[in-house]
Amino acid sequence: MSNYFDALSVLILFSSFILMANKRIKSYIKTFRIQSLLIALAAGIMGIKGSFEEGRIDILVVCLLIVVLKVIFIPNLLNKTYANIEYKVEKDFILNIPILILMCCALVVFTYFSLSTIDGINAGIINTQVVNSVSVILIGLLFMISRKKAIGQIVGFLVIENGLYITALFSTHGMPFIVDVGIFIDVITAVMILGFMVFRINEKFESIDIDKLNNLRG
Amino acid sequence: MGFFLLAIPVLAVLLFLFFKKEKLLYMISVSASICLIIVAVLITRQVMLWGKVEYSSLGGIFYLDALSIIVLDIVLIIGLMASIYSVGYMEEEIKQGKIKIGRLKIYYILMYSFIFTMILALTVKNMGIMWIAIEATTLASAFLVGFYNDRYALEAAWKYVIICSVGIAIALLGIIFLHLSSIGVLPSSDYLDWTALYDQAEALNTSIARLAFIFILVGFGTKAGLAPMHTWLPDAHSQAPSPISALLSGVLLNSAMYGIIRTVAIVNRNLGSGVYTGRLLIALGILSMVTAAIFILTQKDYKRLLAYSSIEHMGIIAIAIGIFTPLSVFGGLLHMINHSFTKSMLFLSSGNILQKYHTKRISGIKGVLKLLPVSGTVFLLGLFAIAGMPPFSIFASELSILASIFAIKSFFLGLVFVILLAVVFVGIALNLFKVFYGPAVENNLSPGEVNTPGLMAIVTLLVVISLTGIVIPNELKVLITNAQSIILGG
Amino acid sequence: MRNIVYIVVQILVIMLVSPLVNGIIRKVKAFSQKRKGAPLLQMYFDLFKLFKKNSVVSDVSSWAFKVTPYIFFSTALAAALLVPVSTIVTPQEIPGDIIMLVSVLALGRFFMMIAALDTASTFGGMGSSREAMISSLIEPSILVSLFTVGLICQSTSMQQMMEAMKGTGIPLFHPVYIMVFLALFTIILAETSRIPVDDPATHLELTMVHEAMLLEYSGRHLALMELGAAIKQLVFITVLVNLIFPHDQLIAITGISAVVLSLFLYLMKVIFISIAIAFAEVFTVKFRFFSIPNLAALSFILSFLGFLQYFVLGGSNV
Amino acid sequence: MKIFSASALFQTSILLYLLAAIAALVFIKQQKWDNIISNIICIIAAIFGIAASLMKILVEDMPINISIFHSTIPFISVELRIDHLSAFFVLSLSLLVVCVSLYSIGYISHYIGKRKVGLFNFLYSAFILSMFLVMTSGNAVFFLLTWEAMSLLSYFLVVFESEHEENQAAGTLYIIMTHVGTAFLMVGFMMMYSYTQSFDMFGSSADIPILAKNAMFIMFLIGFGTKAGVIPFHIWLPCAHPAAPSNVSALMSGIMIKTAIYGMLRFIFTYLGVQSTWWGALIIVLGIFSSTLGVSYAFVMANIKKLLAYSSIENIGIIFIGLGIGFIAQAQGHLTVSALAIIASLFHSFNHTLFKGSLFLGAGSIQYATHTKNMEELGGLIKKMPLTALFVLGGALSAASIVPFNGFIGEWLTYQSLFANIVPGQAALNILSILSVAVLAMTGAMAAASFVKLFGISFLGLPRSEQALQAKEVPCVMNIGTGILVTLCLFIGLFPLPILKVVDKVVLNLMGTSLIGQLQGGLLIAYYPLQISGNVISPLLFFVVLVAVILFALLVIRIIGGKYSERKYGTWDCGFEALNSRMQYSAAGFSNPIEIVFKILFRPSRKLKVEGKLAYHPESIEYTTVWESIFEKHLYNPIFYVIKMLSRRTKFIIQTGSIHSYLLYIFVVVLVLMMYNTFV
Repeated sequence: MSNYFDALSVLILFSSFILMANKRIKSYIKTFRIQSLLIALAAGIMGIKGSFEEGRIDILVVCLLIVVLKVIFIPNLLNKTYANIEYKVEKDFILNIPILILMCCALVVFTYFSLSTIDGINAGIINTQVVNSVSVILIGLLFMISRKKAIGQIVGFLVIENGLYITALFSTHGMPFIVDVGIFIDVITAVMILGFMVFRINEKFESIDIDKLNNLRG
Repeated sequence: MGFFLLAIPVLAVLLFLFFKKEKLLYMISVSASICLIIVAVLITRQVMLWGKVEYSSLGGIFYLDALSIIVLDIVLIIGLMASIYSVGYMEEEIKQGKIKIGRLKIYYILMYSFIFTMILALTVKNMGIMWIAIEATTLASAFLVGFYNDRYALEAAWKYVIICSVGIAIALLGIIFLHLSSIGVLPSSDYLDWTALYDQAEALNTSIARLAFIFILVGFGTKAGLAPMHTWLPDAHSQAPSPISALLSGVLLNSAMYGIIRTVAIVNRNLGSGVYTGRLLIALGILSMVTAAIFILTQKDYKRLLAYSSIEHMGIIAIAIGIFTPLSVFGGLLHMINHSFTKSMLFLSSGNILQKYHTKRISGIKGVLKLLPVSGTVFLLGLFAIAGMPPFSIFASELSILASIFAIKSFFLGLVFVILLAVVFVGIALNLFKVFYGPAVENNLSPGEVNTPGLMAIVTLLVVISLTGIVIPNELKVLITNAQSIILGG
Repeated sequence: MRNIVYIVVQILVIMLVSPLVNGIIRKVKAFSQKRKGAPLLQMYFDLFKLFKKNSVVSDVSSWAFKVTPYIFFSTALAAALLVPVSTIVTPQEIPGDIIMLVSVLALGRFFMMIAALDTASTFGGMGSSREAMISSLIEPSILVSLFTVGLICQSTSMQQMMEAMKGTGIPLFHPVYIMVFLALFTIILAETSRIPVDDPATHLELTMVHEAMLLEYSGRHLALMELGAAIKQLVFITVLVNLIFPHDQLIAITGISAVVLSLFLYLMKVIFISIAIAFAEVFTVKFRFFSIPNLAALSFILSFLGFLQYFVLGGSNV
Repeated sequence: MKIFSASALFQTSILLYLLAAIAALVFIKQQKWDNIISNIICIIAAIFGIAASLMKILVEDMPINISIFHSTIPFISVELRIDHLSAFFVLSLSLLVVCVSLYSIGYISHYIGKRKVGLFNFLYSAFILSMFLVMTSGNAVFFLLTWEAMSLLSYFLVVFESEHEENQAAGTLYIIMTHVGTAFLMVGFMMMYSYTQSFDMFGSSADIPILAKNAMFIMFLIGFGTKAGVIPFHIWLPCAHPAAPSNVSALMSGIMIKTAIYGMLRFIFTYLGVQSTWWGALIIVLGIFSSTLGVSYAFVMANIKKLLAYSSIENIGIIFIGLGIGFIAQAQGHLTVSALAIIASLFHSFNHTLFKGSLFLGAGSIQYATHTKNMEELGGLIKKMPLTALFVLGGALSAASIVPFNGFIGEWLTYQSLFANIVPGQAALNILSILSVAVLAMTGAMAAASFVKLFGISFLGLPRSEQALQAKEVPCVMNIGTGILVTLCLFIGLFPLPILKVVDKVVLNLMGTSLIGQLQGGLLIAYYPLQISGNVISPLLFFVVLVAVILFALLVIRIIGGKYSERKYGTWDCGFEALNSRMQYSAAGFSNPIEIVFKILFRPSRKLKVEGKLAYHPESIEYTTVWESIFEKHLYNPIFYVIKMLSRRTKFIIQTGSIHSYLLYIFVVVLVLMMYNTFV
C-alpha cells in the first residue's frame, strides 16, 4: 500500500516542479488542477482504506471536497478572474526558470536533511512521503516569491495548502474531521477574498502586477 | 455562560445585517460590547473559582483557563473601547463624507466577525480549531484593513492577507507535526487537544515536537508581528481605521502570541528545559526590537511609528517567554496586558489627530495640544508610557522582564535590551514630540475635540494604565500567577 | 598684644613702602633713559594732592562706582595683613592663607571691573574685559606656585610658609624654588600692570588695561585706587622676597632692635626686587595684547615644572 | 509614633507637597488664588522639611524607615529610608523651595490669564515632591521610579513655554539625554539585582565580584553624570535650564542636578564602596573638564540664563573634583582626607544650591521686568531695580567664590582636600591634583569675570533697549525670596561653622570619619575661625577688617581732604556729541579676548554685515559671532548622523514595499530555523 502513496507523493512533488516551470498563468492554473487531482486520488485511496479498516468515512468526504473545490471550483474561479481582467503578456517570474528548478531540487534535499533529525524516520512513523510533501510546501512558498502577478501568488498559496494537506494526510492519516473542514472553509474564503482583491487591484493599479504595490515602504 | 461569549457577536452581526439606521447600529455595537464584558466578568469569576472552565458542547472543544481568560479579557475590554470610540469616529467620518451608511454597516459586521473569531481562538482547546480561528481573524480583518478602499489601503490589505496566510499556513504545518508527535500517545478523541498534549507532554516524540515548535513559531510569529515576519504589520496598522488599528495591535497580536505561548509550554515540558525554545524566542525578540528601533528612529508617519512600537513590544514579550522563569513569564503576561491597553489608547487618540489634521505625516502636524487638548495630552502621556516611563504600567512589566533577564545573569542580553529601549525612546521623542507644541498649522483648523465618546474611552484607558503602573488588583495578580503556573507547569 | 603690634607694623610698613616701590621703579627707568625723573617720593605728593581734590563723578554711574575705591583699597590692605613683612613680628595666627589671599584680591578686582563698566564708557569696558582675561590666565600659576611652596612647607598659611622657608638655606639654588621664583616674578609683572603686560605710564587706548579702568576716577577716589594698586604690588613683592629670600634666620639678636633690623633687611629686599622689576621693564617692550597668554603659559609652565621637580620627579630633600 | 519625631515631620512634609499639587488642580479656575494657595502650602511643606531634616541630622541617629505601600507588582513599592545623607539633601531642597515658592507667588502672577497657572503649579509641586522622594527613597526601584518621574515632570516644566521652537527642542534634548542616562542607571541597578537578588541599596554589596563592580561604577557614573550635566554629557543642560521658567530653572540648577551627586554618594560611595583609585581619578578628570569648559562657555554667553547654566556645569565640576579626591583617598585608606573632601563637595553643593538659586531667581526678575534674557538688550537696571541688583551682585560674588561669601568656603575646603591629597611619591595622582588646583584657580577667576560680565553688562551703564529703559522693580515678594537666599549666602560665608558641623555629622554618619575634632566649639562655634589641619581662615575676621579699613580710610581722607564734594559730569565720550548706549562695551565685546585666546574651544565664526554706501560711514554695522559647540559638532552630531543614516538606509532595505522580499524573509527564516534544528 505504502508504495502507491510513495509514488503519489513523488508525483505530487513532480507536479509542483512543473508548476514552477510554467511560464504562463493559464498553464500553472492547469498544473494546479492536476496536482489537486493527484491529491484527491491520494485522499481517495486513503479514505477507502480507512473506511474498510476503521469504518471512517471522513477522509472520503474530504476527498470529495477536494475534488469539488480544488479541482473544479477554484481553478475555474481563477480562470474567470484571469479572463475578466485586461492582461498584457508580460514576464511573470523574477529569476529564470532553470535556476528556480535547481533551487527546488536543493529544497528537496534540504528538507530531507532537515527532517532526518526525526527519530525513526523511514521506520514507519515518517518517511519519504512526508519529506516530499513538506518540500511541496516550501516549493509553494518559493513559487509565491518568484511570481509577480497576483494570480501567481494565489496559486502559490494554494500549493502551500495542498502541501499542508498531503503532509497531514501522509503523516497522520488526516486531521480530525472538523479541523479539515474548517481548513477548507478558511482556504476557500481566503481565495475568494484574494480573488476579489485582484479585481480591485486591477482597478486601482491598472495591472495585477504585484510589484506595483510598493507604495508603503520604510 | 460560554455560549453567550460566542453568541453575542453572532447575534450582533445578524442585527447589523437587518438594521440600517446609524444610531441603531451604534447602539447595538456598544450594547453588544457591554454584554460581552458582563459575560466576561462572570466567566472570569468562574475561572478564578475553579481554575478552569470546560464545556461539553461540540465535542468538548471549549475550554477556558487563567491564560486564555487573560487574553480574552483583553480582547473584550479593548473591543468595548474600540466600539465606544467607533461611535464618535464613524459619526465624524460620515460627517466628513468619507463613508456612507452602507459602509458603516459593513464596518460593524466585519468588526464583530473579527471579534468573534478572536473569541473563538481563545476559547477552544483544540489547536486545529484555534488555528482555523486565527486564520479567520485575518480574513475577517482583511477588508477592515482595506476599509478606505484607496490604493494604499488595498495594498496594505493584500500584503496583510498574503503574508499572514502564508505564515499561518506554516503554523499549520507545525500543528500537523505536533499532532504527529502525539500519535500513539493520545487517544484519537484527544487529538490536537492542547490540554491533553500538555498533560502527556513528556511522552511526545521529542524530535518532531522540536520541528513542530519551529514551524509554529514562524507561523504564529508572523501573525504576532515578530521580525522578520513583521512586514505586514506597519502597513496594515497604518492603513486601517484607527479603532481597527487599536484592535489589531492590542488584541490580534496577543491572540497569536497566545498560540506561541501554548506551544512553548508543551514543547518545553517535552524537552524538559526552556533552552531550545528560549534561544529562538529571544533571538526573534531581539531581532524585533532591533528592527523596531531602526524604523522608529527616522519614522515619518505616526501610525507606522506606533505599529513598529508594537513590533518592539511583541519582541519584548517573546523574550520574556523565552527566558521562561516565573518572574519573566509573569512580566511577559503583564506586559501583554499593559501593551494592549497603552497601544490601543495611542491608536485611538491618534485617530482623533488624524481626523483633525487629515494627514498621517508627522511633519504636517503642529500644535496638537492646542487643537486637541485632551487627545493631545493623552497621546503625549501615552508616548511616554509606551516608551517605558514610570508611573505608567509598561515600566512595571518591563522592569520585571529586565530583572528576570539579569537574574539569569545574561548581562549582554540585558544591556542590549536596555539600549534598544532607550533607542526607541529617542526615536519617539525626536520624531513625535514636536507635533504637540507650537501654533496650530496655518490651514485654519479650529480647536476642539470632535469625538466625545472616544475621549471617554481614551481617558479611561489612560487612568487604567497610570494606576496599573503602581498597583494591579489582587485578582489580576492571582490570574497571572495561575497562568504562569499553567505555562511553567507544576 | 602681639596681634595689635603686628597689625600696626604691617599697615605702617605696607602703606609707607608701597608708594616708594613705584618711585624706585620710575627713578630707575628715568635713569635708564638718561633723565633725572621725578623725585622718589612723588607718589606720596600725588596722593596727598588727590585726597584734597574734588571728585568728578559720571552722571551715568551708580553707587557701585563710588563704593569701589574703598573696597579696592581695603581689600588690598586686608590682603597685606595676610602676608607678614617680617617673621619676627607675627601674630598668634593669621586668619587667612594663600587661598584667602587670592580670593581677597579677587574681591577688589571684581569691584574694580564692575566700576569700570558702571560709567558706560568704552574704555572702562575695554579695560575690564582685558583685565578679566589676564587675571583668568595668570591665576592658575599664582596658586600652583604658592601651592608648591606650601606643600613643601606643609601649610597653606603664608606665615607658616615663611617660617619654614627660613630653614632651607639659600632657596634660589634649589630646582623647585628657582622655578617658583621665576614664575612669581612673571606673575608680579602681570598682576601689577607692568610692561610687558601693561604699561602703567600709558594712556593710549590701545594699550591700556589697568589705567583704562581708572579713567573716570578723580580726586580721593583716584587716590584710593592708586594707593590700593601700589599696596597690591607690594603684597606680591613681599610674597616673593619673603619666600624665596628669607632673611630672619640671619638675625641672631632679639627685641626691638631685631625688629628694626628685620624690617630694614626687608626694605632692602623690596628695593632690590623693585630695581629688578624696573630692569625688566626697561629691557622688554610691551607685548601685543594677544601675546599675553604666552607669558601666562610661561609662568604656569614654570610653576608646574617646579611642582614636578619635587612631587613627581622625586627631587632632592628640601 | 511620636508627633514630634523627624519621621512624622518628613511624612507631613510629603503630604503637604501632595496637597499642594492637588490644590493646584482643584483651584484651577481661580488662577490667582490657585497660585497663592499652592505656593504657600509648598512653603509650609518646605519648612516642615527643614525642621525634619535638621532634627534628623542633629538629634536622631538611626535611619528612618517608612514603608508606605508594597504593590502587587513585583519590585514596586513605596518605601522611604532617610539617613543623614538623605536628610542633608532634603535640607538643601527645602531651603531652596521656601525661597523659590515665595518668589513664585510673584513671578507666576504674570502668567495669570495667559497660561495655565493651575497646571504649572501642579507640575511645580509634583516636581518638588519627586525630588524629595528621590532623595529619600528606600530601594533602587522606587529610586528609579521617582527619578523618572522627576525627569518627566521637569520635562513638562521645561516645555511649559512651548511656543518657542528652541524650548521644544531643549525639552526634547533634555528628555532624551536624561532617559538615556537613566538607561545606564537601570543596567547598574539590574546588575545589583542579579548578584544580590534584591534592589536594596542599603544592603551589602559583598556578593558582587569586583569586575561587575567596576562595570556598575561606569554605569552609575554615566547615568548620574548625565543628570549632573557633567561634560561630555552636559549638552542638555545649557538648553533646558534657560528654557524653563526661572523659578523652575532655579530648582533644576539648584537642586535637581544635585540628586545626581546624592546618587553617586549613595550608590557608588556607600553601596559599592570605592574599589580602586582609578574611580576617583576618572571622576576628577570629568570634574576638571566640566569646570574649565563649563566656565569658558559661561563666559562667552550673552544669554543670562545660559551663562548661569554653564556656570552650573562648572560648579558641578568643582563638586566632582571634591568627590574624586574623596574617592581616591578612600581607596588609599586616608580616611580623614576622604572625609574632608566629601565634606568639601557636600558643602559646595549646598552652597551652589543657594547661590545658583538666587542667581536664577535674579535672572527671572530681570526677565519679569524686561521680558528678555539677552544681556545685549539690558543695561542700567541698577537704578531701576536696586534691590534685584544688590541680590544679583551678592549671588554673583558668591558664585565667583569670593570672600566673604559661601562659595569661597566650599572652594577653600576643596583646595584644602587637594592640598592634603598631594604627597610625594604618587606621580600620576599628584599631577592630577595639581592640575585640579590650577583648574580651580582659573575657574575661580573666569567665574568672577563671567559674573562681572553678567552684572556689569545687565545692571550697569546705559540701557541698551527700550525694555531696559522701561523696567520697573519686581514685586516685593519676589525680592524677599531672592533676598533670603543671598542673605544665607553671606551668612554662611561669614559663619561657616554651624552648617559645616551639620555636613560633618552627615559625613560621620556616612563613613565613620569626622573632622569634628577640628570643628569644636559649643554654641559659639559660629564665631570660631575655620581650621583644617593647621590652616586657618576666618572670613568673619576678614569682614571686620574690611569694614574697619573702610572706616579708617574714610576717617583719614576726611582729615586730610576735608569734606567730600563731588561734581556730576558726563562720562568722557572721546569728544563725540554725546554718550549713548551703543558706545558702551557690549557683552560680546567683553568676552572677545577670552574667546580669541580659547579659539580652539569655541571655534568662533564671525560675520560682519555692513550696510550703507560710504565705506567709512556705514549706516549700520552688524557683528555676530557664532560659536561651535565642539561636543555637539564632534561627538553627538556624528553619532546621531551615523545612526540616522543607518536607520534611513536600512529602513528601505528591509521594508522595501515588495511583497516578494517579505515572503522571502519568511522563507529564509523557515530554512534557517530548520537548519538550526538540524545542527543543534
